[in-house]
Amino acid sequence: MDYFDRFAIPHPSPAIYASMVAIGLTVIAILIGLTYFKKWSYLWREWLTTVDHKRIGIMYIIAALLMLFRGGVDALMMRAQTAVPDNKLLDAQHYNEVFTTHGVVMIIFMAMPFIYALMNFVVPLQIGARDVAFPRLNALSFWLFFMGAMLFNISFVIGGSPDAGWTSYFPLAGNDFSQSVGTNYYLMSIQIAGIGTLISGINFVTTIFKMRAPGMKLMKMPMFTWTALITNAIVVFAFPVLTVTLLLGTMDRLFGTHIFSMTNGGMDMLWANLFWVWGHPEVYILILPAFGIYSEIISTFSRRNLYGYTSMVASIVIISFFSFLVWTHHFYTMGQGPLTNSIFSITTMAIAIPTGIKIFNWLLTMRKGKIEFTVPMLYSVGFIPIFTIGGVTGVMLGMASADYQYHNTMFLVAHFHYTIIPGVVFAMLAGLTYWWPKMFGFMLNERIGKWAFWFIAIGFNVTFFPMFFTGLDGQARRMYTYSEASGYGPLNMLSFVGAVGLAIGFALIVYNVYYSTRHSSRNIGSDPWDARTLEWATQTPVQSYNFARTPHVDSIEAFWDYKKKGQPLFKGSIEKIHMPNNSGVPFIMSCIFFVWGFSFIFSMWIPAIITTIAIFACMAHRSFEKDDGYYIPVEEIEATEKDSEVLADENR
Amino acid sequence: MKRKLTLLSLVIGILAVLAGCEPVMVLDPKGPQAETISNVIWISIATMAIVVIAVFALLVYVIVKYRASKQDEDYEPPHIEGNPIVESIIVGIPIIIIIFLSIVTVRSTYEVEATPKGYEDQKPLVVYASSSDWKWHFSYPEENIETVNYLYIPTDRALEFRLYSYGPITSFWIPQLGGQKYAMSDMITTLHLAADVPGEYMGRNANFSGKGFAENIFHVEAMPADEFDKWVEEVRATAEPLTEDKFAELLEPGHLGQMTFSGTHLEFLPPPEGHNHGTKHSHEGEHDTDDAHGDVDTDHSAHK
Amino acid sequence: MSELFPRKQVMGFVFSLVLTAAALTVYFLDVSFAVGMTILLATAFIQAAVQLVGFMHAGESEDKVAIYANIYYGIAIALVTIFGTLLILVWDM
Amino acid sequence: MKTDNSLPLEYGTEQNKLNILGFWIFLGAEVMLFATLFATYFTLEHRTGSGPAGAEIFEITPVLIETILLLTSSFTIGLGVHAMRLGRKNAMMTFFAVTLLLGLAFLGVEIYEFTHYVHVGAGLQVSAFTGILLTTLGTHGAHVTVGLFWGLFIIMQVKKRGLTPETANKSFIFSLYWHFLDVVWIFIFSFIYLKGMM
Repeated sequence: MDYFDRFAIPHPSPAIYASMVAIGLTVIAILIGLTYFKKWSYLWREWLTTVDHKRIGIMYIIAALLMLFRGGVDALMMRAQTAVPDNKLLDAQHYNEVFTTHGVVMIIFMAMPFIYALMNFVVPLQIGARDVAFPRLNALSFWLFFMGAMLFNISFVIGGSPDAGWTSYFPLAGNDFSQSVGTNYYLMSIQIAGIGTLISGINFVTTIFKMRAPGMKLMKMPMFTWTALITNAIVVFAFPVLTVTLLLGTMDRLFGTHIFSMTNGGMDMLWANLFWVWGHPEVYILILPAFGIYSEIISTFSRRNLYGYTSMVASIVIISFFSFLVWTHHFYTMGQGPLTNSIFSITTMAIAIPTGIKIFNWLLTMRKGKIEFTVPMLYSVGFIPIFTIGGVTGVMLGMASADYQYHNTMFLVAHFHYTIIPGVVFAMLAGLTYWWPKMFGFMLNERIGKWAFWFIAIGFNVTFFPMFFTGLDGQARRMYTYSEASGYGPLNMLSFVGAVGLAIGFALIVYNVYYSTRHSSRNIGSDPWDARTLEWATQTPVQSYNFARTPHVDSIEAFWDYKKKGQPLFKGSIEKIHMPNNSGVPFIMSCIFFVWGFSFIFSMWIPAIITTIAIFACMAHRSFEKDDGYYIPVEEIEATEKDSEVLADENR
Repeated sequence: MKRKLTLLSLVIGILAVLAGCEPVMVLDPKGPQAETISNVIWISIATMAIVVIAVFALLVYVIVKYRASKQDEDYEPPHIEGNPIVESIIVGIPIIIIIFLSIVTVRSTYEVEATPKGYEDQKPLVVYASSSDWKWHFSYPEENIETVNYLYIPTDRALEFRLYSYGPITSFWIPQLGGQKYAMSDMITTLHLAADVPGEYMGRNANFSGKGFAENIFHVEAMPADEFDKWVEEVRATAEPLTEDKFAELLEPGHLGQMTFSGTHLEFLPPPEGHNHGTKHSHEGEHDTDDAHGDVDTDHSAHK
Repeated sequence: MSELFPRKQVMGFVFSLVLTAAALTVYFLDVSFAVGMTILLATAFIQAAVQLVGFMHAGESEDKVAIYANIYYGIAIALVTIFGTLLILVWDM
Repeated sequence: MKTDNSLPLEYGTEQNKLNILGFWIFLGAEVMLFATLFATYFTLEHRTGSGPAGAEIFEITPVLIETILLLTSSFTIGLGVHAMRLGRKNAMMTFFAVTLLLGLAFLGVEIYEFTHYVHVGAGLQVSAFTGILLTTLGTHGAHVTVGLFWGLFIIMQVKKRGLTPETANKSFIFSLYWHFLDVVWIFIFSFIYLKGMM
């Protein structure tokens, strides 16, 4: 029986038992539902084994939204606990677990899949490609991320969640101070998801370098594709650092090495250093695709071309390099000398320059435009002032001397939410609404969408603006409670009220999906927003081969010029199209990875060895496999395209 | 409509300040270091306000003037690639702002990392502040006394805190006297502070360190030098001595109230002086500090 | 492409051996730390370049620019990471 | 699949070109992986706790043998690719096999080296220095081990399927991997061993 004790929750509470039951019931309901409606083979054929970038993108969206709500519930619990002084809603241990999982889930399992969702769906369409460079690897990336996320989430019912913060600083996260398996979950699940992300990075860089439509030179790429390229380049060089950091952490926790320990020469500062060598570029991995999305949306709904295209490109390239030069600003107070701090202060503030260029370019794009306030545009316009506040407080935090006072306080918490929420969440909601018709063939309701936007925008400000003040008043972050005498009560209550507003906003988005699925018109043509880039030149819903004929590009806004100036876009006749076969291997291999991670978490060495061998067996299988894909014959393409052209013409 | 948002932020801001009724701690400095930082913060707020106002004004202008509902049905927005002059302005002005702020930052960073201005000529009071789960131990080597969870300091005298930890990384922070600094297990970090005004201040560990983190607070009292000396005398005369066993007991995880001892733990449990604790190699001069474990090396700051 | 004798490979191999021998001088001769490090940095990076260009044919395909950009970027970031880490944790601590 | 005959076989199809560029980008990621290990190693190099320092445990002979083995294997796989481009399947397979044998010998010496370290009290758990030393060497060694299996599979495929655009592509990519491991070893040799013994 002792063997099974390790799987028990170290700090049980009624809430956890209730969620265990809820999770169990949901799983059973899904299984029964799938069996009853005989959907198993559909699920396997069309989704679990798919290598189609569009379907993978949609699966990323579903996973990201699920995680958004998981992380959101964590957030609500935190704000509820700190709403009043000396609150007893959560105890310290539980609160520590909640803010740790909130951070990890939101960054690694919500923001990352969300950007990959949109990149997956949009990038190949925007560059006029049939798919990504390595479709099979793309499926593997998704499933590795998914299994990593699932592994992280079961920590909550088996063995206990991590409780050392999302930064997981050693020695607090070491065996001495964190005896439960929580941190093992952190290390293994992020490792698995991180490998998936690294593979995606390689995949997309190759795709964008090699698979652009004829004529689309680098400087004729749409801005979202540019940001995707740069983002993935950062991924390629930043994620190996995370891999090594997590590996070293795992060695310390499971194999007794002394890399980050307090004795035998170990160095706790090294974890902080390595973590942020990855961690800061990660911030730009999240924000750059958002910049790309805003560029597309602002340009579309201002009915103007993007102002200063060249300087926009230059600024993201500069940001990508600088993102690797600033990591020290996360620990100015660690004791290094003023020389180091001064150098990194200057590099940190310097990043504000290219970012500022982007803000002004968007404003100049709207100038002389004809601005339509659709939901995506509302998010984009709302992003500018909020992100500006986030940006300028970022410059303030970048000043080393002043950071000695901001560090570890609610001021910092306010700052990074002021950058990440408009920078990622707004962008993802904007992008989702914008590309939704391309994905699903109908539009989301504008009225509900606008209500949701206002709830989110106002709720967000009410939640996070007060934190600037409590931070300056000495409220440290990650405190599960505070005394009444401290005077933090009223402002924290205000934050809680704002958080409820945010929750209502997100609930409205869910309702909007439900409402629009039932009531929206399906007859929207292929280009409902009158947009400018190539993804709108295909038919809706997009066929598996994306483009019947490969587009030929002569300008930055080839599709716009095709619509307005009659510039030819599709040349030549329809030819047979080569497509990759579906494969179950990525899914199966990721399932093995799940067991592999689980075995390591609980130090179960026999299954760990077996699964390691099984993973390599999958790779060997792939090496020997002969898979040449298949061809779609011309007649079939012509049959599908006939309907679409009629539909497209009606709309123009 | 964006104005609504701006207005809202303003209203919240005003409310927040009113709710506080008194200035927030960081901007209510009681010592030279905190004052330096507070000035830097005000300079940065003022500078950044220019950026914020410029962006907000431009934004309001474009969304009011160029919204579709205000334009002709057949208005066709022009195609503009960009303009070198405009683009050099939006690059140039931020560069100037960043250069200005860089100068401010570098100067103030060197300032807060050194003995406070105006106190350079006097010998600082050295206090070893060490954290354990979840309390603070303050050792006064020269006075030969030690306290737990409270800190008495003389005003108008430079203070030199030597920080280290018996557990996870913590961060020693007295917002009204100056910035924070980490305390770690394998090396000592130094923090220079001073108090100008007598009074009671809040001090805390600002870096998350586990279950008892929220209550990891200490009480700071600054008093004139003669009162401080009197207190030291009194402690020496009345407090029980700190023994090795007693200290081991104090290190157990948990919370404690305020305690006072004569003698310090530095004698039997030397702090991790020197920069590379637990190493064999000897680089220029670090070796002597490594060996000086038994005694308190007050010249240590010279190494910084 | 059609020449039978692998001239490039043989030259690269000989060159590698020479560079390895040169690097070994820091072990067999009594050199100062600075001189030793200079020798090692020079021999290591030249050898890496020989492998990259001579053996790995980095510059032969149409994607030459992308490949070199990728390698240079990687090396630049790698050096920043290594020296930045040393600056923070060793030299300026 | 269309095959372009003006280029070497391994570049013959579009997918082949994608594979080669993709692998180069993967190698860029590997550069960062090893750079992080090196950064950690240099930081912890002198933090030996109560364990031995590098100079006390490193031995020049096995290290030199490993270096020569790996350098030679890098040469032979270069010859293998050369033979492949001349269309000489058997010569190519022989060179690949020799490469793998040299790799196997390298691994053998490395295993000897590891047991030696453990023997002289420099095991994984002794100090920060020994921990990161063995992790760094172990990561490289693991790469070589994976390479051995991979190379073996490729030889088998070439034997069975002949030199097609697909197998040539795989062989060429494997050669890139192997050369890269040699480059990493050069840095380990220079900055871990020689610097440590200097």
